[in-house]
Amino acid sequence: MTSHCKLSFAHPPARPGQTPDFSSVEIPKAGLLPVLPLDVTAADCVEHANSLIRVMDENGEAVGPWAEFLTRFDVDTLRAGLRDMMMSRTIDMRMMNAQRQGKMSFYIQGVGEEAIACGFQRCLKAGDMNFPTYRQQGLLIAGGYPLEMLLGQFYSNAFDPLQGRQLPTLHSARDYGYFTVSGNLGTQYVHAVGWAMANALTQKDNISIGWIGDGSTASNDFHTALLSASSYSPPVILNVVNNQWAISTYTGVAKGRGRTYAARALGYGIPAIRVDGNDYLAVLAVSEWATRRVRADHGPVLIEWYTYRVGAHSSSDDPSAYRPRDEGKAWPFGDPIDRLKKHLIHIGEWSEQRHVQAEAEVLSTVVEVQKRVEAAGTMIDPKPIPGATIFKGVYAEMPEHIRRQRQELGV
Amino acid sequence: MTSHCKLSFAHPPARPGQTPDFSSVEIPKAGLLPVLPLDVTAADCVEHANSLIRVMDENGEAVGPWAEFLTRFDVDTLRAGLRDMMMSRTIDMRMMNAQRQGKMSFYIQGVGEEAIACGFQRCLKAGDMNFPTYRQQGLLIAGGYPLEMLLGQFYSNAFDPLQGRQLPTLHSARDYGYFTVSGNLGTQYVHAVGWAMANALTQKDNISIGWIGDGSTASNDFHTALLSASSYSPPVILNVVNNQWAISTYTGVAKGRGRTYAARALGYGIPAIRVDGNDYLAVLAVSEWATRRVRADHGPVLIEWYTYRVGAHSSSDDPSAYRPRDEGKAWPFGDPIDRLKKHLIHIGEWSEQRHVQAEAEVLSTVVEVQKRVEAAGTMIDPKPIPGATIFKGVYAEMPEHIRRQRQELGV
Amino acid sequence: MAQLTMIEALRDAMDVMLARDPKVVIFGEDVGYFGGVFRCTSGLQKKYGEERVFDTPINESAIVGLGIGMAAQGMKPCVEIQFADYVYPAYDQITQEAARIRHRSNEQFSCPIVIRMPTGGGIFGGQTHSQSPEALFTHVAGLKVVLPCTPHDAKGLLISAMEDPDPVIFLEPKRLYNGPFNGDHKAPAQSWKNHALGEVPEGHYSIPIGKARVHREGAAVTILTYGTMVFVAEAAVNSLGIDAEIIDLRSLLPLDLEAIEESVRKTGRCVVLHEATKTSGLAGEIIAIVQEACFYHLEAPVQRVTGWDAPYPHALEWDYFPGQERVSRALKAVMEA
Amino acid sequence: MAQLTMIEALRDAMDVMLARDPKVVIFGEDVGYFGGVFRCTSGLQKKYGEERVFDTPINESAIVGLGIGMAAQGMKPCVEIQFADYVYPAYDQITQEAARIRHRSNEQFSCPIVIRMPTGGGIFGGQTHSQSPEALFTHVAGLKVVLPCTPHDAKGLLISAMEDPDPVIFLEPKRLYNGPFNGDHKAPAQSWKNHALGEVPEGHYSIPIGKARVHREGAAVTILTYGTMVFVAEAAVNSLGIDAEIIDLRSLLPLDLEAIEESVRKTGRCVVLHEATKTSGLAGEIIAIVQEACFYHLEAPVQRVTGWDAPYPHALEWDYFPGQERVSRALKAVMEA
Ligand SMILES: Cc1ncc(C[n+]2csc(CCOP(=O)(O)OP(=O)(O)O)c2C)c(N)n1
Ligand SMILES: Cc1ncc(C[n+]2csc(CCOP(=O)(O)OP(=O)(O)O)c2C)c(N)n1
Ligand SMILES: [Mg+2]
Ligand SMILES: [Mg+2]
Repeated sequence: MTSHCKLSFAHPPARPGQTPDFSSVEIPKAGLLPVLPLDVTAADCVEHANSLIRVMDENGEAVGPWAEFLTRFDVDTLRAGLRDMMMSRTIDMRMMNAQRQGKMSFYIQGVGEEAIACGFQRCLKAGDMNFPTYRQQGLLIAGGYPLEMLLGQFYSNAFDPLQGRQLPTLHSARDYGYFTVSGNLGTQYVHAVGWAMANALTQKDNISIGWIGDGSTASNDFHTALLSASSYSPPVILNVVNNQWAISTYTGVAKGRGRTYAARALGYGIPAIRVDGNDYLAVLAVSEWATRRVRADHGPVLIEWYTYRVGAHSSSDDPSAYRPRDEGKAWPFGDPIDRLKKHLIHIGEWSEQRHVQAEAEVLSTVVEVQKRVEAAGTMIDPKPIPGATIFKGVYAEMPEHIRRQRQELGV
Repeated sequence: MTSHCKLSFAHPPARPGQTPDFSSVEIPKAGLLPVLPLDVTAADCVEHANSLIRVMDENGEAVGPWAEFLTRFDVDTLRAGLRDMMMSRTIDMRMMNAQRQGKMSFYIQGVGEEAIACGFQRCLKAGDMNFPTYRQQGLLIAGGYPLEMLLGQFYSNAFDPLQGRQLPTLHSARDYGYFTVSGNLGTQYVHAVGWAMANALTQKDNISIGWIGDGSTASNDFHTALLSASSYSPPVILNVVNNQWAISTYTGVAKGRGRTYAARALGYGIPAIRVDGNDYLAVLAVSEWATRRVRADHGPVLIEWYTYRVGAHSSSDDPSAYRPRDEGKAWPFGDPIDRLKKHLIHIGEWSEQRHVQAEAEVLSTVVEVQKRVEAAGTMIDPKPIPGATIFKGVYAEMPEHIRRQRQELGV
Repeated sequence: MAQLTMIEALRDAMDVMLARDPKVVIFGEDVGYFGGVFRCTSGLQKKYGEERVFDTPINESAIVGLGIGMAAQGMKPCVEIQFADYVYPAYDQITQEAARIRHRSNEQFSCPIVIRMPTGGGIFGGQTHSQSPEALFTHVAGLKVVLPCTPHDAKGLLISAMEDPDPVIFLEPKRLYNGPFNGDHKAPAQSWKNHALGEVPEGHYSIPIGKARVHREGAAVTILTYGTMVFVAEAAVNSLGIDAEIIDLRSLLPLDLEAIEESVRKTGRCVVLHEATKTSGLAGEIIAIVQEACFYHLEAPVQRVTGWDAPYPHALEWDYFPGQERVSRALKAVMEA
Repeated sequence: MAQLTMIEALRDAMDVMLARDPKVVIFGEDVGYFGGVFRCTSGLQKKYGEERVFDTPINESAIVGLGIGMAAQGMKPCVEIQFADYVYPAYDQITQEAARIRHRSNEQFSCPIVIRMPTGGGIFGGQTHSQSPEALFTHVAGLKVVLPCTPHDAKGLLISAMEDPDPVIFLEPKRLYNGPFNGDHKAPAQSWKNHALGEVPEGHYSIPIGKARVHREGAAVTILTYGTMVFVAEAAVNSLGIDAEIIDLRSLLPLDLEAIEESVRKTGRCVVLHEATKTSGLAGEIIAIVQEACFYHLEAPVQRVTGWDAPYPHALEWDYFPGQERVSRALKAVMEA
């Protein structure tokens, strides 16, 4: 044994200039995996943590036992879901543009991942609390958050409920079950567990939901949250959105030798499953199952949503420097909007024509709100929020030293 | 679903006043589990991560396939191992006494766990580096660390290689492969991985070994270390000493719904096994296997050593406040010294008489060193180290502001 | 009034609050069944049940992070970090989350958590049981930081902290847990049981955060300090026979600016004392405030006596601890300048 | 000499060191293939291979903790934290481990790690891309902390840091990455490419840690500052037409005590500037030093101009940033006192 050891480094299947290559991605057929009992234990979901729950097949048909969880949802809900996703994407497109025009400092889009947040939100009820990242805006859109407030936050103007305190997409909307988003990755995952513990301890009949990206599962908070959820078993759903990338870093770096992110939870004794996140029906079905489980006090569950980040990481990022330009198009699980549309057409509840019309409606809604909100100020033409707001809310009551500073600022 | 959720809290099987109860501990027969290939993957050691490797049976006989790894060790090594453990225990007894007499501020014993550190050390070679906690003193004893230095550290006198900087049992012994022990739990586990990466990157033919307690697996560093080991696959062994307690906290609190600590590693894609830590032969065999694996560049491995903390957590602790007074005696896996003694007698290489004699020898060695070291100062009768040493080594070169402080101290 | 040790006073505060407010929960390492390594929470789990007082895994960022989630959802967690030296894994959660949730959410969410931790040296704890990290928290807007030095204040301030709408770092000078300590480690240990400041009212009372306490009135020099150093200062002043005013700051963020400024304007001389490492310690901030507000009243440079810029050494504890001798030297220097 | 931006200068320093010393390794989030979100390490992986320059998972305590292990085993890791705002998960490893390994092991082990991170505001980054946490490191004995404000110093100091036997926190004022910035965000952006301080020698050179740089000589007042504020101070001084001495501290721990004391003794007036939050900021320490060493030379109270005690607000950045106006006001106050 005289030769030394060599480190291993994870690499994406393709780099710029190369052909996108998803040949190593396993694509289980839709409808194959059995439904798990609501009180499933970690030991009994090894397969579900390593494979992929899929409900919609190539023809747009809902197949297999998980489809049973769709019965709660009527076709209007599905059409609303389609509209949520279109709205989310339209806002992303318009805002990326506005950002490029210098009207806002920064923007983060969620293109390609719309099914997850939009679908999941449909299974929540009033009083449930999400602990999202910057990329779960779909929760707000599907949750009926007023677009004025959503856009106001991007433009940091009078419409902004946070009065310019936070970067665009770092929303906070307590009344819509959306915890104040932190720029520090991971931290919210533990808060979700603590909030759920509070719900249990104060006899509140609500659940909480942690959200985290694949890259951020590497954070200490991911461990902390799983550990705490494992120790106390509060009513919390822990979502991992695996979109293959963490800025420029391939998901393999965070995954290491592990097979899936879901499997990581099993070691903590937390049941975990893996879902095709581009399949709106699978999202609905599994979210329904998971919320039922957790509400019934069977303890935490982790869901890995398997998807692909089609857009740049943020408006500051240029992914063509680290991955093939058209990798998103090659994603073998398709586009969530296209797929749901196909399903609705397949079941005779939608048409190409209605789709075009819906697109136009969504666009005109967004354009109208955008105009109205932009009139209240953009970064090009700011309508300043008073400087004194800097000091508001540092504490509930302003202490003397901050009062003096406010005075020094002259406001 | 109107009833709310209830949190769960882990409880030890028995509390003070109750009868010790280990009925829920599974006790697999010795020799049952097959040997794993050196390049085993996480997926292929699920059983080994959930069961327990045992080599010595009730009669003191080495049984089963893991015994094959003992062939490297002759009977002298086993007798040396017995002596290491006796030495470790004798030092613990004497030092606990010295602490009670006020001769040192604090002491941490390892009674009951001697087989693990003492046995493991026998499989290391020069240049390997342990990253221990305060409870792995056995590594130094089995590694031939001069007793003067070991005891000097307890008494913070002229014999102390650390010149009074550190609490007793927080040793540092680079030349003996013993990294400077931190009082902050967990941190060393990551260092072990980084050190192993350095070994690989600079073509050093050595391994490193992380040590952590069951309670401290809850620390973020545990996750960080597993994650990093999983990402880069350096030559590192990650040891978890599960002695059932973290001060007053039952191991169930850190384990939560997880089944074993070993199983936690599987989620990271790191192979893991579980071993009867009170079975010196099992310790030797598995340590030999693990060091071979890692030296052969098959990547990291985690070992959960299953044992029981017989003594108080430290000289500041009184376990009778939180567990049955005689719980240690009820530990179903017995005492490591008794068991190895039994084995040696069973194979005709030891006797009760020789044992009594060895005990006397060990004691007189310790007493002699203790006298000599105590003569250089104890807390009752300190021989002061110069105050100026406070400032030595804060930096390689003393900056001006510290020079001024040293001057102010007047030394 | 009862005579209590500081430990008993702290326990009493938690007892009072657990009884008054069902939203109060207490957790941390070993605080549940066992009652904490310093026994501060002893008996509370038995009295209030496991849902109110419980043990946590050894993960300080979990302790704080869970507390933040609970606090945001309306509970009042009072958590223990076993030693201040172990708070750093929670530093991200404390400084980036607890401290900022109210502000960044424009007050949609808040974070009324209390984070208790024993601090300071004097028990031969070495570098990982002796730290005084207050300055690492006083630099963080959104936090409050308090450090009582008597049983009476400990109870009253802990109740205030638990009723505060914002996160409070509650530092407990462990060397004072059982009695006052004047820096002379060779003298017999004193107890709170026969000390005026060990008198602790029963039931609910509170001491406002943000207000200093005049430990000793005087006109010749102002000593600004807190924690164990209050008693070291007192002993030095008594042995020198100086008419010093000793101000126990006790609230380190926010500081009681009025009390500081008024006293130094009166005396014209000032010494600042703390056990923590000197460079970038809280004394720097206090001196900056003093020189800004009282420049024209100062008759001598403000002196500071602090711990050295080095880890707290186990065996050389008394060379590190800023004892009476160093305090006296500084007092003389500032009086003679 | 080449004209480089600060980013290019930093990259150049790493390039020089990677070439000179096989023990140098560089890692952090996105620093490998992509070359870092600020492109500081761009091209280095390609040039030196993946074993020398690599990506890490998003875990700052892993980045630092692995670096500590490597450094203790003789390597020279230079790691990147993507923004200073994200260093807190590594705070335990930095302050309890890196800073103390040499001391606690009585020099058996050491920890020559460099931890680079972009700091400061001015890019509309909001509260999690704008922080200036230097005081949270300058309080920790065993660390060194540097913060260059020119391409020339950036390269020379980074080389020094990478050759230093002890851990160095290397703060990079991100607003100066591409050019100097005088605080006037409405003015056209300046570039280092046509700036005297953008001249960077080729190859290896170093600038000693612990030595300040006189940015502008003067006799009327001393401005002690660092980073972006150096240029803000310069602009304010120029517009006021004051004969100020501007000292770019650049080494924040250890501070250049002689340079500070000498200048203030000469001018008798002093203003301290930084972008970080005021309370318990580094200005407090500097003022304490100044008043102690120069008390009898001071003709006016030392003024400080700093960021406010609040999170850095995204949209109100320019109300938060201590710009020329506030600096001028302080200068006038200290000159007129
Ligand atoms: C603690 C911390 N470290 C680093 C960053 C910088 N950062 C912002 S987003 C990001 C990538 C996150 O990737 P992932 O978790 O996969 O989420 P995604 O962006 O793909 O939704 C990084 C590294 C941060 N915000 N916080
Ligand atoms: C970060 C940190 N938190 C808390 C402590 C206090 N502490 C010291 S030992 C200990 C228990 C450790 O238990 P375990 O890891 O099981 O090791 P064992 O003592 O059983 O060997 C605790 C909580 C510490 N030293 N460091
Ligand atoms: Mg991602
Ligand atoms: Mg243990």
